[in-house]
Amino acid sequence: MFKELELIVNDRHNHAKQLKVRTNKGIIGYLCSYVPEEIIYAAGFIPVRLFSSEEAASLADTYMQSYYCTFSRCILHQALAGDFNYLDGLVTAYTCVNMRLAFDSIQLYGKIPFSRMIYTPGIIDDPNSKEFYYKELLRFKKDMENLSGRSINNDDLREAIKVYDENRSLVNDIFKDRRNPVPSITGKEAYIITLSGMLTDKQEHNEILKTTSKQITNRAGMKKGVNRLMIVGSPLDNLKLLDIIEDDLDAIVVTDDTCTCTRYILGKTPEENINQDPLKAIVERYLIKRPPCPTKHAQNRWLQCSSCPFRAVSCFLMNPAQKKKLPKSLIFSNPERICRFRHSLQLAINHNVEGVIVLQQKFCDPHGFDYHHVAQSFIDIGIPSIMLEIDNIISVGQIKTRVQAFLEMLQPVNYVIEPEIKEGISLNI
Amino acid sequence: MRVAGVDVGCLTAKAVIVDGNDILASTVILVENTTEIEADRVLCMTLKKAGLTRDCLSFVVSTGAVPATWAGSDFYLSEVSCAANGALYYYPLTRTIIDMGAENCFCSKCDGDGIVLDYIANQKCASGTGLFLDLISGVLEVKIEDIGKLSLDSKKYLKMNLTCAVFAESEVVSLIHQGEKKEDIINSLHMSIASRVVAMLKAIKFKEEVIFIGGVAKNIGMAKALSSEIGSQVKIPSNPEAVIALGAALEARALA
Amino acid sequence: MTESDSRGLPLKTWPMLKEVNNNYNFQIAAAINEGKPIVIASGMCPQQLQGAFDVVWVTGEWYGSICGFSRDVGLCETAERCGFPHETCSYARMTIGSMIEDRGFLGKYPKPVAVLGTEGLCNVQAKWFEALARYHNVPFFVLDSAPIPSQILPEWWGEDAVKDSVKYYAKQLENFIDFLEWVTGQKPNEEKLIDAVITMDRNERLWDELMRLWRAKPSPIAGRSLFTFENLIVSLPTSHAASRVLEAIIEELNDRIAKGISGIPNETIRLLWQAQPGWYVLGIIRYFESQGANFVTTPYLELWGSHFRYDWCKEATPDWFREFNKPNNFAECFWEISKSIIAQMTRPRLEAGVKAIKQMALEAEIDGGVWHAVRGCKGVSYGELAEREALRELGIPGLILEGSPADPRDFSEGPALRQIRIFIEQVKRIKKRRKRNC
Amino acid sequence: MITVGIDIGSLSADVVILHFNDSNERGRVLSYSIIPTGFDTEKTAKKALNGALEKTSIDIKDISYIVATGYGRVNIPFANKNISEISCHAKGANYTFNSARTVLDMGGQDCKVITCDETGKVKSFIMNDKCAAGAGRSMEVMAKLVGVPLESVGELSFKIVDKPSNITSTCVLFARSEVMELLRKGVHKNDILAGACDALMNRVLSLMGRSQIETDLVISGGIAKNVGITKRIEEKLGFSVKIPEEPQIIGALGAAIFAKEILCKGKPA
Repeated sequence: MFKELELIVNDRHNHAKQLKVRTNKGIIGYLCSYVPEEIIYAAGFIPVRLFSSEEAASLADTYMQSYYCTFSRCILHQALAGDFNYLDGLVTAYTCVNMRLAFDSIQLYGKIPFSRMIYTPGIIDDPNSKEFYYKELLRFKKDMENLSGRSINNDDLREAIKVYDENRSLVNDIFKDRRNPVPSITGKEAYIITLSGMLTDKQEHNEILKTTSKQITNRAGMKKGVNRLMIVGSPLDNLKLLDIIEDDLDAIVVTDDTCTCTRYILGKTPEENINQDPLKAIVERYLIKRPPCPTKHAQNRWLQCSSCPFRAVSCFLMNPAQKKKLPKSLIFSNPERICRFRHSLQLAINHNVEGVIVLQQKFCDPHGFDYHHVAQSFIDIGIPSIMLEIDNIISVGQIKTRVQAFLEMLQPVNYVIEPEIKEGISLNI
Repeated sequence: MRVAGVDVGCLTAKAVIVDGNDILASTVILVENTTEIEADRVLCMTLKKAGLTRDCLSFVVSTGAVPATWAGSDFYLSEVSCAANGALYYYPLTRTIIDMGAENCFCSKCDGDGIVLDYIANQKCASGTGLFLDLISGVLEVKIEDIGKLSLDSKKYLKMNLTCAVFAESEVVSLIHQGEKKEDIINSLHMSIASRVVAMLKAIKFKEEVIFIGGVAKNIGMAKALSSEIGSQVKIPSNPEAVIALGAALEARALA
Repeated sequence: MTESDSRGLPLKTWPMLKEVNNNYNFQIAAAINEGKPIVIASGMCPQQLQGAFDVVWVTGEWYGSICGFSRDVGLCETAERCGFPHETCSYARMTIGSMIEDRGFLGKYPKPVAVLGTEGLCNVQAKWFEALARYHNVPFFVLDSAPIPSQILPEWWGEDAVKDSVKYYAKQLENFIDFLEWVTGQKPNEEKLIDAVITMDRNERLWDELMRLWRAKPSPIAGRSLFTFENLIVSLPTSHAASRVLEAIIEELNDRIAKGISGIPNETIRLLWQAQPGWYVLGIIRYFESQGANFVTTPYLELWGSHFRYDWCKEATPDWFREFNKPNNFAECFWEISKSIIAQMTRPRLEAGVKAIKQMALEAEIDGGVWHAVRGCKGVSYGELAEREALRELGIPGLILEGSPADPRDFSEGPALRQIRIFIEQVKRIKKRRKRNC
Repeated sequence: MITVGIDIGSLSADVVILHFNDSNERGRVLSYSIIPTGFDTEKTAKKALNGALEKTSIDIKDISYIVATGYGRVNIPFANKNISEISCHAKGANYTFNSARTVLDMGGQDCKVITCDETGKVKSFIMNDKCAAGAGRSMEVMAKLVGVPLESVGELSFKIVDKPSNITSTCVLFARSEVMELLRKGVHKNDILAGACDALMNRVLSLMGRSQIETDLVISGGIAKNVGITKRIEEKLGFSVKIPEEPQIIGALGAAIFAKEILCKGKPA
């Protein structure tokens, strides 16, 4: 029943070209899940996300050193090879330096008619950055208006937001089922759902999802009594990995915290704002309501930590010296998904995860520096984890051995929700 | 007026003696001793071949791994420039050169006067070199001289990640265990090496004609892969190993 | 670091410089022993702010690089052992390793009361410091220096785009002061801050002048010597001592130029260097000099001045953005700081880099460029390859040297020297031919 | 009952035949065989199996369960189950030395450090990334290069003539040409081997550091036969390590024991 969607993922370029002809709409490529697609959609374009492909990023060698991540290098490679020639524009949100260089290079050498980088604030909870982001989005909206030659009024935005929120809730409904002892969709199917969503017109995607979800409800559960895994870390756009985990080996991926799947569809646009100022609503959604990525920081997260149910090691519990009250100016709103560690721990527990696979895209700094804490905090609540170093080309033999061994060492977990507070991190993982 | 060029690599040493425009003699020997000694040895052998003695030579240019301290040479010129000279001798229209030696692989762009306009070489990574193919042929239990011919019967192209030779080796091993055919594996190796090389070529914005030299140039499979990746036939001079030594000799002719 | 320059003519300024540099290291060590509160900050944290509080300000990059010069691989390995991948910035791994083993060139590792990261240039400058803060479980503050969003130059960016970025940053600085006040329990000192801002601007202009003199033909100073002056503008930009040294060296160079004294005996080749040096670079540069090649300019050093920071975006920004006004209070200080930081942060863009490098190549009349591809430091080595391409189009050959600022395992001299040898030969032959043709 | 473990590594294929009467019996190794891995995995496995059977009176049909492991584990159709070499090495080492808590397996392609509990169940493991530098392959290359049999590398590496030569390159290929240059310079082969052993040992230890080393430490895999490495590791760690008399079959042995456990599952002990 996922054939249609899988085809979109595997044949993304042709699909986009056909889409362009069929809908007679422009196609805008984007590089990062922080790009507010709603605005692009409201301008009458179809945003499609650009992914890496399983080829050596040889053309990228001209502009990107070998120590930039293959995910970004491969996107540049495809752009230079002309695979993205159907794009009417390229948009990215500033998140990591790898993507930034890929974008800059495409902007200068990629021959794509329009390109724009939106600066997404690195701090997500400060009202000041919301204000800045709001203004930045206003400018972006104007650029999109100039590009499409038609003005975007609030109702256009509301319409777009409606489509996207519907998509989010549809996918979420399907994903809810993954908490069951015997989920009725596999991890691969989950990824197919979200990836295809990023690669096609959201409205059409919604229609497909409606029929699919019906079929899923009266479908027998997948893979009884196998290990329940979670994937966290660098973006995953290569389904081969899931084939290894779920077909070659006996396990099922029941949830994840990656920007190509769950993180992308979590976080609905706050209703109240939509009615008054939809753009404000978009700001709220992208800064606060969605789970953050490692390049985004919560300025006063130490407040968070003191109220965190799993006081995982070395989160910023105020140490005795700083017990004195924070100045007002430093106390911002206190939204619940502001801490990504807390968020993924919660996901793991909700889905009865037995083991975690931490994906480390080679040369990905943001995730690289987080790995230690991610692994540590999962250990603290009693879930073992393994780090897989991945590349745009999955080397089957290597990965299979590691994952299989990991599965063989898994034991039934009993979660530790309130681990005792330790000072500093322990060294060995 | 007779001059000579001497080139010592990490596996073989080569020497060429030219007189005006004709090559009197050229030799290629396997390196067994220190670079200096080998340089002397290969030069003597070549002299013998040509029926000459050392004092018949009015100028000697050394290149490659030959140290500047080698008493035998009057001048040192890097292999990149020598390659340009040598290639131009065979093909006056040479504009781009691919050299695949035992350990080094470089692409260079030159003009009609043999001046290197641009070049790019493998710094850390040994993949796409002779040693690398040696290693793989060992894993595949195929003689190195046969892999070229063998790869020609392959129709299949398997995706491979060639970030480093050793990585590739384990890649090949797992391919073997997946039951892939030897010829397909070799062919895929050639193709992926070729695509890496072509990336280097693109990086220096290469022009026609492309000349393929160095020990690996004797591997027809590699040549075929390169031609198909580039989209035009690469030219391979007779005795491609000695081209750099020849280039040195020609430099000597110019300087003498 | 060599005492004397070529022709046995010592730089008169050397003793001054060494004294200032040594004092700096000494002061930090001393302050740590006194038990002053230590703040570890990313190199992109506005240096001026340390003036406002009585704290020991340890710059992560500075700390990492000194660990790097001591070639202590063990520190890197410790960090990797704890799950910080080898691919990440070696400064960061050095610092984290030193933190975990609680040893370093200062003896012990300076345990901070707060850690300050910056977002906007490269993510490492936030994530790395976040890791430090987690380890010590101390408050962590991120300064998000929003670069002015990417639009192709010379198109006018629009005044509000620029203003928003500056305002955004200035507002953060207010929070930042509150934060430090909260952490240290000290009241911020307005006079000192104002003085720091003014001195830094002054030093930056002096630095510009130094860079200009360096480019003279023949260059009055050897490139390698100039890297030793880097610490003045990187670590001591707000100190009056630094200004004195800079004034002295400027005077000396003017004098040398007048006398026609060149930095290296026979300057036949003029080169451009990009990115920070590693511990091994000194040796490499010596080799270049032995071949009559001198480095006469580098974007990396120029970036610390104010001229280079603003020059490339003249058409795109309003004048007030590029002009410095003496501040009289906190608010004005924050505004001035924000302007310079935003400019510095917006600068590392491909287009800007390419534009600037072409301009420099022509102004400094260079024969070739050497790019130090600093493994793991994506911020500094940003867009190097494109820059080389740009010079190629001008017929100027370029060499990419793979290396690492601090991790000895990431540099192998053999292949590097081979590359350099060929490169120099290439440059020489091209020059020779040019002569022949004209 | 008879169970068999087959370990198809990148360099060698090992088979162990295990006999036991019931689950609570420890079982004993009837025979084993070690042959170089060929191009065809299945053929190699059959060849190795027959090799082991020949040494016994057992016929292939007497075998009640076969577990395969190693790189080639998935390509052996006649095996009943495949288990990763990591689990198998832990099992095998724990069977040979009950006190084993950490296993250092140095195979041809890769090098693993495995920590396990008293039952031989894996607690954590680390594998070198796609680089054979820290593994047997490099040693083999070096031995071939200086022209000494692999077995004698160990002892020679201690008969240092001048001083251990410093081999910097991690990449096997570059290290190889580095050694070539040394040979040409006339450096004594013992010194080179000493250098190679030091380099390998350092690489292995930096890998080990990543996981806690609990004693006893067992070294398995081909390299364990190389005293040049094992002695050096002992020196560095400051305690003695345990080495099985036939370190190469540990993986296959572990597989055979897994086979036994699977058979006995459910049956009363």
